[in-house]
Amino acid sequence: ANDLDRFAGLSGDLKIAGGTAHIPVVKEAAKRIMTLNPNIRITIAGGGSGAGIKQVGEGLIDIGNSGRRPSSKEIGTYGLALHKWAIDGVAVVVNPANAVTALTKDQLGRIFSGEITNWKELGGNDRGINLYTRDESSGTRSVFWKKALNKGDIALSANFVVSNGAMKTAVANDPSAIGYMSAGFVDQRLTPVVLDGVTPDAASIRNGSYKVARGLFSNTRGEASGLSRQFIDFLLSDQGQAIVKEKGFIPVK
Amino acid sequence: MTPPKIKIESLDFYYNNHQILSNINETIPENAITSIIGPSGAGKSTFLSLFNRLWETTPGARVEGRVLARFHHSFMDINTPKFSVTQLRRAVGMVFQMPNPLPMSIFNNVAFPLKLAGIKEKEAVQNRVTAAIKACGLWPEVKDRLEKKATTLSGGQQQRLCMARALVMEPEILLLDEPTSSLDPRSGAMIEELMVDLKQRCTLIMVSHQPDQVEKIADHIIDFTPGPES
Amino acid sequence: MTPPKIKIESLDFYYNNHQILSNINETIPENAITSIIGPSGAGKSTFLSLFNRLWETTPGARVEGRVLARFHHSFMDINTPKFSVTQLRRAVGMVFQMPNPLPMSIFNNVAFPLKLAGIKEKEAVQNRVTAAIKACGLWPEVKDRLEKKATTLSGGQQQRLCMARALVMEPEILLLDEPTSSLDPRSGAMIEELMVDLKQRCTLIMVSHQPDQVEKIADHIIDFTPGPES
Amino acid sequence: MSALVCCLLVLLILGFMIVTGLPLFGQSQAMDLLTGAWSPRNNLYGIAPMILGTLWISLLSVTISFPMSLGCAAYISVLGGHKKATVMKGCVQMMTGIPTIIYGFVGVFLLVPLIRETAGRGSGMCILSASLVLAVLIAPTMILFFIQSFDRVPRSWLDAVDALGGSRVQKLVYVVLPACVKGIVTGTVLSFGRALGDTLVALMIAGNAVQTPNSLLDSARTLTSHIALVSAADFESMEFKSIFLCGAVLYLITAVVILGARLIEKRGNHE
Amino acid sequence: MNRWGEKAVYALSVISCMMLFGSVATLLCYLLIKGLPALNLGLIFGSTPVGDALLLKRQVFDGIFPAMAGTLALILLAITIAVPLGLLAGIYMAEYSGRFTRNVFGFLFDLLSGIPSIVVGLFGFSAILFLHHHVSEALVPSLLVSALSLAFLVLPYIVKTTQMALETVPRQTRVTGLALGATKLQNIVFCLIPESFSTILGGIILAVGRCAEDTAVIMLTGAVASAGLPNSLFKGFEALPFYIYYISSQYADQAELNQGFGACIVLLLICATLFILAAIIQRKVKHTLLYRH
Ligand SMILES: Nc1ncnc2c1ncn2[C@@H]1O[C@H](COP(=O)(O)OP(=O)(O)OP(=O)(O)O)[C@@H](O)[C@H]1O
Ligand SMILES: Nc1ncnc2c1ncn2[C@@H]1O[C@H](COP(=O)(O)OP(=O)(O)OP(=O)(O)O)[C@@H](O)[C@H]1O
Ligand SMILES: [Mg+2]
Ligand SMILES: [Mg+2]
Repeated sequence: ANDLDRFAGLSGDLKIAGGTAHIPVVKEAAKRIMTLNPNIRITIAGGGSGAGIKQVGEGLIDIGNSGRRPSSKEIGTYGLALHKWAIDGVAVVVNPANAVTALTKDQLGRIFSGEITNWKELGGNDRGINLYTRDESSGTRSVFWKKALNKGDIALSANFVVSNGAMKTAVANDPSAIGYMSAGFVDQRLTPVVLDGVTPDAASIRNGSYKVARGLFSNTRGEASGLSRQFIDFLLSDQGQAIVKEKGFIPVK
Repeated sequence: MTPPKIKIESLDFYYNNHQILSNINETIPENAITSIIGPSGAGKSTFLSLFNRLWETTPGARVEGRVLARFHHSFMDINTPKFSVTQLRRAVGMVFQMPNPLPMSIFNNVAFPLKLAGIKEKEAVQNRVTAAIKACGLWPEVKDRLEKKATTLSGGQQQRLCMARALVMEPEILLLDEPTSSLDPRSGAMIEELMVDLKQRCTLIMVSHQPDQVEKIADHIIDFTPGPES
Repeated sequence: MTPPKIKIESLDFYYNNHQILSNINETIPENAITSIIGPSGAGKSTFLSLFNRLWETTPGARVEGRVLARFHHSFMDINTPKFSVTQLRRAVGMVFQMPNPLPMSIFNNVAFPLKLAGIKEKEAVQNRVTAAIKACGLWPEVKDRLEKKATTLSGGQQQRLCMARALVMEPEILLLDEPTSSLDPRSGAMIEELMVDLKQRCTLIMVSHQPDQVEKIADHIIDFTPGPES
Repeated sequence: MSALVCCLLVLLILGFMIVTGLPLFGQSQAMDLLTGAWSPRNNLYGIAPMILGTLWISLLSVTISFPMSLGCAAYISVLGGHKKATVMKGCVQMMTGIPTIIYGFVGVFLLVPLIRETAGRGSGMCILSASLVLAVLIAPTMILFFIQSFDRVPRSWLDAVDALGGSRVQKLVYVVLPACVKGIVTGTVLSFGRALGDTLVALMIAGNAVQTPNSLLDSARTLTSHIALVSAADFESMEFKSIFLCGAVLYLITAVVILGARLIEKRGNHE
Repeated sequence: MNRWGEKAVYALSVISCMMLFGSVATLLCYLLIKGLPALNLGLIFGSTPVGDALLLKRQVFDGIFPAMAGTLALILLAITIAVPLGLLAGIYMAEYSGRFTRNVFGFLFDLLSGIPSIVVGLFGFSAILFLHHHVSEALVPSLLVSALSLAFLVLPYIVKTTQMALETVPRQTRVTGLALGATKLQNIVFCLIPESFSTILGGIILAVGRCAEDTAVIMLTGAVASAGLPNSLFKGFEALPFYIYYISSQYADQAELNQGFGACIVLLLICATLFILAAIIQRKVKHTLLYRH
């Protein structure tokens, strides 16, 4: 049977917001659902993981996406129910022109703390290192910070970009750049860095050998019901998981 | 001499603290042309603006004393608050030194005061506008282009248009501030004739710089040339 | 009659596609006052602007035909590109209908043309300015307040100031557009006298509306009143 | 009536900013916030780097834009011919309609790499790039304002210069500019306000680093982009509340700028 | 000033013109080169058949049609709120206010016009959050909130241009109507407003342009990445500038990025259309205002 059948006869509004990495998948799913059933309206907004959790907790939206597991405090205060429907690596990326394509976690930490400031020190060309990072409410950042930097400092001189796309633009255009982003967004204009000998690809992320990874969550206040329930179930269905894969993320099933 | 239409009693005029007119006492005769003469800056235009209270639009202007006008039977002070300034201005027409047609068609310019007064019947408007234009001798020149912009008229034509506009409400008093100074002699003469004509229906008060004009048409003269004492 | 200073040959003037002047042929005598008369809108001001090419500042203005002026020995067409418009305007002074002093001191106003021409020697400037102001009979009235703003002068004084400004470059030709129409008779008479004085040094061309003025001072009259045929 | 409503709203916004920003003042001294560093992890919510970044970027952009705008305005209303001027004025008017987002978008792809390569260091996302784009962004407004004040120079003055044989440049230098000093200053000050308030250009181009900038090639964060960046944070968090302080500071700078402009205008009127 | 000085001044001004026009031309060219290939019906309507989309039979998902509609709805709404208020306030300021009120309100309006749009957005957002908590759960960031915030953003522009336009009507014209016996209101309606109409309209156009392009305000008050055609005042909506912003920050591949450039061109076209429309309205309306019997 078609996984979309579950929406037959349903109608109403569904408001989704939060993590930016989720959007391509959620958008595609929404498109399929609304094409089949015009009585359902799904609005999708970004805003970042923090905003997603907060907004769903406050009841402003129905589903709040987050690119990190909500903290236990957040789960407690809002009574959140979590639904993880994809795994996403956070890849460290550099410009394809960069000779340095493999780093150790230690090197990475020293780069981001501003200790190493030239690619020369890492065996690359004689170029200064330009750091790119994300803003504090970003789920990608918090995962990267915890798992790749071991909660180390990020230098003050780091440039802030607002999203995965902006990160891609910045790093793809800047030969001395280093940044990090959702592995699902990496394309041929960027080089993913081999970290501690592990390449961030579907296989290594799925089997857990690439450590800097996270789940993509959809959170609801209280157990999901109605449209939200059906939507999350759809994401977890075969068709939903196929979308996940198509958009470059790792399905959970 | 015709009976008085307006009486001015011990009138002072100030712009802020600057006194322009002091202790003026004058009488303006009805159905006659009163001409105001005097050097530039003597306060002639200001004096004229007393009769339709146009001075009120200038910030800082202030008047003391009384301006009595007889509109129906008895004299009334036109500066008392209960005297409606709108009514006053509809009964007192004014033609400025520089012709000032409004940016609309010739017809609408003349019809404008009627619109303001709320007169709407098409036919009445049509008739009164035509009559006013004819009275100013403008009819042959504009009858084919009533819909054209008034600003396309020549200076002399514009001046007569403004006159027609002032006349369309059939005012009892008509104020003219150097009405012919920007005109060529022929148009000027036309306006002079018109003024003499209007005497029968109106009281005219005119500021003029041209001594020959004053001599020719004025029935009464108010001279603002400062005496040797001031 | 004095010899000709300017000759105008088969001249047409257009604003965009609207013809203002057509086929004008006139001669302006030297050291004389030529008066231009005619009804409003006939093109008098436009005609005047031909002599210093001021019409060029109006978008859409266009001239056909020739304006020949004799500055040194032979007549030259002042509209040819090789005739510098700056030089021309320094040799042809102009006084407008409304006095237009610049927003600077009385002295600087008169010295302004010298500044434009790049004349810098203090003494020369001082002398020429004083001479020009004296020539206009303004010296006694302003000698104590040369540093005051020119706009503080009365209308008649301003007009004479503009005249002094036009004279400071010792122009060979002086254009005047209704120079007395915005003035009271006394100031007007003063300007008229000045013009008659200037004849000895200048060729004057004046637009005037006042028949008595024309009669009194003009040596030559160009009439723009349209004939019955037009 | 409606004027009243509007004014109440202004006061409301200001009041709102202050009320929501208050808890910050409780935690640490106000001075610390205004002069301190930003590091939410260490409970430091100082916005000094952002204030500096804002001032750098907006001042620099006005400095770049001012001569350019003055030149253009002079060309359009005095020096150039009438036909060209009409066309150019139309173009400038159209330019005010180019959405900010487009400047930002193109700036990222076009100007940022250029600056990086020319400078040979840094990421190209820096004060200089943002200021250059902002300078182009505010120029049309400034030009239109200048033209407006140039056009208010009485016709009779211009005629006087023309008739006395002054060239266009002389007309500009001796008459138009002196008469328009006031308008020029006011226009510049108001455009400064526009540069101050712009969010997207700085957000997309300036790099947003939270550091005290000390060269034009350094990345910097403005108050406005700080608001945009942090507004995604938890509503109850201190970070989020600190952006109200940013709002208040912006408000304050704007108010000072406008007061300045008005004072200049008043002065001019008295003369 | 000598000849060289003059030449230098002239050259400088020509250079500044070339710099400005050059940079804007570069910007537009770049945009065209990047965006033109993406500019086709697919960009606007996605995979939905054009007819169906226009007749609202089917929703458009990967096109910018909903964003265009959202932007138009937003502009319309914001302008309907701001224009009457702004005109009235402007008329009040110019014609009825006393000196004191004029000074104080004038300053406040100046201040208002100087508030950065992101601050206005922040205020709108906080206000709606407050209302959501304390008034009704149904109140969330939405089209109406965005429109109100935008209206608030452009209001001072309209007030100021209206006020300025009325105040700069020459005294001559101002007095003409009065001398003919117009009441104050009649004078404003029949003489002053028609006379200053083009300036006022200019202010409104600027305001419309501002509404069309502003991103910072709507980003915080209700614009979302995907919502379909706007169908309710109380829901989120799509808007072109936000779409562009979103694309620039979330694009997955080059094709999507090019769509962003295409959307830029569409937005530019919309703005240009508004300008041209305004020019036409200016002529037409002025004509009917003044020359109709
Ligand atoms: N709005 C004003 N504020 C202050 N002073 C004014 C104002 N209008 C006119 N004045 C002054 O009042 C005096 C009289 O002005 P008015 O216009 O009545 O003179 P006038 O006799 O009509 O002169 P003219 O023949 O030049 O028209 C003048 O000295 C003038 O400077
Ligand atoms: N800039 C312009 N564009 C188009 N037409 C113009 C322009 N200036 C003047 N005209 C027209 O040219 C004609 C001649 O104008 P001009 O100013 O030379 O008349 P004039 O004889 O000086 O009149 P007046 O006595 O009123 O000063 C008029 O019909 C006028 O409408
Ligand atoms: Mg007067
Ligand atoms: Mg003339």
